[in-house]
Amino acid sequence: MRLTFDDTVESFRSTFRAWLGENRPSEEEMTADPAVSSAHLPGWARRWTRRMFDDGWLVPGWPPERGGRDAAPVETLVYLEELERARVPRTTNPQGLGIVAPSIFEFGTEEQVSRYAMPILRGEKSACLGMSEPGAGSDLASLSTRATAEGDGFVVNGQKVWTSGASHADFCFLFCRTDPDAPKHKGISVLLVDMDTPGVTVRPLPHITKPEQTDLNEVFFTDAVVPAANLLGQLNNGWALAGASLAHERGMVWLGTVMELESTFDRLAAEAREILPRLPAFEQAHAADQIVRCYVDVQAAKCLGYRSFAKLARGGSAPEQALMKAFCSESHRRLHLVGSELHGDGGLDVWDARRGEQAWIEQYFNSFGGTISAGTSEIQRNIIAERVLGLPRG
Amino acid sequence: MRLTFDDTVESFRSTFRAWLGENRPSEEEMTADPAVSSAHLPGWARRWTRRMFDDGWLVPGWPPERGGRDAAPVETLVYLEELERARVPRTTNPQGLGIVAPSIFEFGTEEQVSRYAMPILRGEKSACLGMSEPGAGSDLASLSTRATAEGDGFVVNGQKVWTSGASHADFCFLFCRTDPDAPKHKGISVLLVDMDTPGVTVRPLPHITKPEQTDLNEVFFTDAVVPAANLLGQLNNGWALAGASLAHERGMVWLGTVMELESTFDRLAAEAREILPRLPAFEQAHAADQIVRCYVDVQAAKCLGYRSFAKLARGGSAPEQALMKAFCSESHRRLHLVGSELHGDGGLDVWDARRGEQAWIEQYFNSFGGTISAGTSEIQRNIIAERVLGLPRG
Amino acid sequence: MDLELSEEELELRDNVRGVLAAACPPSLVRSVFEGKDTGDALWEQMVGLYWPALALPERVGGLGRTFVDVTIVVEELGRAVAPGPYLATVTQFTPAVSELGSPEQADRFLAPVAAGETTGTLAVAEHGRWEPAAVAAVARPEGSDWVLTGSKSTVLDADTADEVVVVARATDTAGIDGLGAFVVPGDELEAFPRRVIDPTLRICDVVLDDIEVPADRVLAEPGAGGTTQALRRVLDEATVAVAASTIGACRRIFEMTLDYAKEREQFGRPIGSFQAVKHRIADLYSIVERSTALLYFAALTIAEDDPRRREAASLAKAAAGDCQRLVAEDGLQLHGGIGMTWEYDLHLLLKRAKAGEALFGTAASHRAELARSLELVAP
Amino acid sequence: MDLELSEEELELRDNVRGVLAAACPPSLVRSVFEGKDTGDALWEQMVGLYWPALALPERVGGLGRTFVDVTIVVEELGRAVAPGPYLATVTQFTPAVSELGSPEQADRFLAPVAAGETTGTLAVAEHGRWEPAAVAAVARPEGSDWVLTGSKSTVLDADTADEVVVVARATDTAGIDGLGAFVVPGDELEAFPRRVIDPTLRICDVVLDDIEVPADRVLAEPGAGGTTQALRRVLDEATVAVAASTIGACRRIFEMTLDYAKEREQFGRPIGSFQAVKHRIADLYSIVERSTALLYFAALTIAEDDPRRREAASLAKAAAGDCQRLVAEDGLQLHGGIGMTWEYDLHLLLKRAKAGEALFGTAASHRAELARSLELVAP
Repeated sequence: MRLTFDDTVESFRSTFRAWLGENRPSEEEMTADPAVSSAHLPGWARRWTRRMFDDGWLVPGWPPERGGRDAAPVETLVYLEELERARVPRTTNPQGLGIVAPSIFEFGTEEQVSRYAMPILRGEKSACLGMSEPGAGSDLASLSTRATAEGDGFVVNGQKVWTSGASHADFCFLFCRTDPDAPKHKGISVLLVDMDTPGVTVRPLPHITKPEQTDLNEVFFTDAVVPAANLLGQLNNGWALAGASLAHERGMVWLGTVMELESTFDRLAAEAREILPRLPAFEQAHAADQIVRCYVDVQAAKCLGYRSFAKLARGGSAPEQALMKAFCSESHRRLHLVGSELHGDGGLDVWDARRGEQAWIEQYFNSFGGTISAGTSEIQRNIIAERVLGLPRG
Repeated sequence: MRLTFDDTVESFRSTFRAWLGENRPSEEEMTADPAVSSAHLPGWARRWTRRMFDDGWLVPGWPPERGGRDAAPVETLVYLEELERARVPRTTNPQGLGIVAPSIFEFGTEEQVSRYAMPILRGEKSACLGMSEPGAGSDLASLSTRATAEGDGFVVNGQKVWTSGASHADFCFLFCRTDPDAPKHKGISVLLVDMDTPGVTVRPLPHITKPEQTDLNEVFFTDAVVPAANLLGQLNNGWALAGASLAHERGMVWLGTVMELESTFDRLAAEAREILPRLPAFEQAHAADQIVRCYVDVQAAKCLGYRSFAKLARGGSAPEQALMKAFCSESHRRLHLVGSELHGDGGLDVWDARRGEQAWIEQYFNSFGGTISAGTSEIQRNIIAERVLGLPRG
Repeated sequence: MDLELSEEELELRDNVRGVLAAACPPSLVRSVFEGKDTGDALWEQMVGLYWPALALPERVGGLGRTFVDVTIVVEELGRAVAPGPYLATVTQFTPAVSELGSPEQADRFLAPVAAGETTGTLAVAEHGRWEPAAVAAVARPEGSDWVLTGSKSTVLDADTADEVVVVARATDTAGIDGLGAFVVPGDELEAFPRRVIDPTLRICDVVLDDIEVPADRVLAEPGAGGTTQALRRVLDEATVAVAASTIGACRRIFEMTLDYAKEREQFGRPIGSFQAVKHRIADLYSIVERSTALLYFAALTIAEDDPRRREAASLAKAAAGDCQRLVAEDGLQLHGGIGMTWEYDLHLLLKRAKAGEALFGTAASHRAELARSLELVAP
Repeated sequence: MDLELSEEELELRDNVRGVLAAACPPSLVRSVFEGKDTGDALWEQMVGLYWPALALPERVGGLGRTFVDVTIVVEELGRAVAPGPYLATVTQFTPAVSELGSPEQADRFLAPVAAGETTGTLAVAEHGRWEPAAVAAVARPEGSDWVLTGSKSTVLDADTADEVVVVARATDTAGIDGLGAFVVPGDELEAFPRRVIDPTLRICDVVLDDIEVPADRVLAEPGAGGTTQALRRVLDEATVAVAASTIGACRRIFEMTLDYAKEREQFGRPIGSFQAVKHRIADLYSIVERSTALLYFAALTIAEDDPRRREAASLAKAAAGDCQRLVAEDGLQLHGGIGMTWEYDLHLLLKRAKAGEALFGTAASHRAELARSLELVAP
């Protein structure tokens, strides 16, 4: 155990920090044209992705031809630390870069790589993930969107829901049922579906705090024709592909999460320092205690993340992944609850003009996205209990 | 809804209070010869039970020949309030009076009533409940103690565990398997087994806080011969009998529990008033908050109990029973945890001489008896979810 | 002590629930949230059913029933996330006039309430604190009139109420001394509606800019004996009513969650058949039942003017706070994504439950009050 | 930041665990609980393995390893509920001499510790409070000697330790000024062992009845610069060590509970297959892992003398407190009746875990410390 990294790692950090200072998108251009969904690529974002790709900073651990520089895991870690510190997003299409592109590299044809994966890396295309359905949320295996082989392709019919960024994405990484007669896990395939395919329609889902604007959508497929060349990997091998795809997302996602926890906590503590002196003693102590508990959570999440990273970096497995997912998203939720309660009746006000962002109470409701999507907290606990701790399936 | 009872009820209360003042056992005789297990009948307890029986105050809701006076439920309620207020135990063999005797009245022969039930009512005999086994705790249906019909009786072999008061009881209300080939629930019967039957041995179970003294025992049966006349009710009908037996225990058990919660809370608050002024502000507020939370719990339990009673008294069902069991026992546990933490490092000391009883930390450990026995808190939650709320069995 | 609703009370509840099911469906609530409806028609219907008159004395045209009945109505309003002036008029303005004013003033201001002609509210809080000592607004005498200056926060319906009871203090007084109460016509106040999480509650801030109050509108002259005590009794009622609204919303969230758990299937079975879900729903049931029991106890202490009323009010509000915290969190979590959509009704209830926590003292501030009344901390 | 044990550290842990499995089985612990054994043989074995010398400098005969290694040993001692003077000697007496005394004194008092000839402890707390400002015992000068009067509470091993570092203050000083530290031979103190829930920890109260301390046993003269700061550093180490002991016990409770849930069958299946049980065990795992991560971070800040050490110590102790609260409760509950018997080992661990909460500051007092260091409340 040690607190600091080797000099070589720190020198890698300096190199990136210098490059970042010179090449980063400015605050002004980012706020002037913000990304309004998780597959929206504003002009600055397209340019920024391309610049990172060209200079080998997009995914440092990948080879240069894929926008990287064969960096070691610990180097990727400090790279992410620097991006977070500079408050520069690595991408405005995280699922495209983090899940879709690597899955295509792993399972796709050369043509699929050049038509779909490389454009993501160059900031030319964005992707959304078509997984959840009205009847299949946590339970992917129950999906019922059908893709029927017809001629030289598939005809897709069905509906997806909670599809982040679908209204901006160029294509969809679509999980669909290609063999309705096989056991549930064995009849699923992945298609790459251009969103402008006739028969694909997107309906934004009005959201709990901002009905007028949303990242989430329903996507309807009505006799949408998809060429056979857009089948990713083997037919009916989608289940294995889903596991592998989502695994790409893990690894170091925790770092961004932890750094967001830290900056949220800093904001909470700063506001508390203004508010607490005005409270009666008992309530002051109570509020302070709530905030300190959040601090313990945040620091625990951070230490747990670094501990888990150290295990992975040594080639071991890190059972903390499911644990980090559940604990960080729940800590995030708790931070916002404590934030809204800290403000007493002022916590009921929406859209905090001073902070220029949603109020704590709105963000509290939004934070359930973290404990529900990408495997609910309940699913994560099942995973911990069964896969990590070896408890028998019920 | 109303806060007070009718005048007739209050007059019933006065009558009992006057009788109690004249006939109650004295503090001195109770402390000189305390009951050391839940089936121990010290001299004063035998006399006290007999006096209540003779004067129709043992079970007011029963007819006079069974120690009652056909009192209404609400009268029984104020009767119990008065007993708790006077700090006089109604019995030192609660399972005998509350479960065993009523079950014998309901299912037993005349001879069983006169040999086993009536002596309990007259303070002449005590009983223990033989339910749990090493392999069947919450899961009564899995019990394996065997009773094999042989000649004019049964030969019993097997082991019970967590049997309260077995070392003092005169007989055991024994659940045993009489048909090993029937489905689990259908091969169980109840035998009334005299504890001095050859082949019955009792081994006290050293306990988490007092290894030298314990209410809990293991009971071993080795070729113990029980006459056929001691079979209670129908052969192989023990499962139905178990449900009915335990139901006898409910009804108004909550009142004693709630009043104990209140007196425990009063002790906690009194100690807190001494300790809190010495604590730094933050810790003082934190401790006060913990204690107030206990107060909310205790008052909620009390109100819930009265609400549930009102439903029962009107002839409705009161789903709050399982809820009261879980919540009261957990509140009791929490009170003792808060009590031990209130004392800081002093909370580690055992056997508080000043209070003349076990320390908070010891009682905290003991309090798990409440959340484990007679259906664990987990079982109670299953009951609430499935039987009260109608959620499907898993 | 009988804490279960009587036949008559059950009938009232079922009646109110039935009316609101028809007159205040989620579609109306959503329209109010979206600024497309005011909910005025609903109020007219309530008036037609004499709900505002329920607990008023027959002398002023009321039905002479008790605060328990009001609690039952308010619980149902919370359950329906109903918009409108009922809460402020019946549980804040009315007790303020009754407790603080003279019998003549009660007749004058409450008869129009009973008749459904007047709505009212109570302006006591400042900087989000309701305790009497937190009042800083000043009332200075001018001839036989009084002039009010200062500001008030978190006043329900201040922009629409016909009459507003304003609490202010004599110049140079502090703490619980020197308080007075005044009835000000709503249109004489500057009220600033706030954009809050539950738009069916019209929460406003108010500026008192030299408002002249004639003598006949002074409920209690600053410094008159017993004013603080009377004000505390008003706050007891208002507090229990907010708890009732919160618990009504929580019970509905619980029921929706229970129903959803029975219907929603994942992995080939209803999610309510998973034991972890079951136990959490059992815990939700437990906390709703416990809070309801404390709520009814508090309502009874007020209806029967029992000396435990103040403590009971704090117990009910503290319990309602814990209840909404757990029920909102697990209710939304167990619903999954559907609960996060605007089109599903759950969020309306979540927002009502959260709003209740912050009005008339948070759970933490009521626990502080209990710590004082239990003499755990200095008063 | 690398928070996973290195190969060398893992080896140490496995080694210590193996030794304790053989030399400190639950049967020994139970004997100590029942007053039938003192555990002295175990201490001799630790000495033979140089555990007391682990982090001492080579100059005094130590092995020159770091506080991380000490943390690893103490965690294992907690896991085994080991009796004996390790905790007080190595994590209290040793840092007290190192931080407060001169290099000569360090050589004089620590060489015998490294050699296993001396045990020691630290008497700082009074009335169960460890913060420097709570010290009321007085040291008054007499010639070149000092005389100590007053009392100390909650001193580990005070009745058996060879040497005791006593913290006392100059007459007429208060707060963090005027503190001094002295090494007193154990047999000169009056120590009163308390009957506590975990008898393997010899918790004593101590009376200082005019104890004369010669100049060469004065580690820090009352009022000498930097004494409070040095004392805080000592407390950091002692605090983290108690957290390690607690977390060691908690991890073992977790493992026993996990194993039991896999084996124990009810209703025809292992109780660990019930989802509600699963989720609770997952939560136990989570809190043990999180507390461990904070513990190792704190141990590292001390080993590397990082400026975050004080805050990290409070974080670790606060987390350990939350950990024991949950793990003890659910661990015992999920075991059911068997966990409540004297003959089953679980209670030994429960009692060690609970004892750790009350030593060197409760979780609440460390959260108070964090509230101050975060500037949420006044210092």
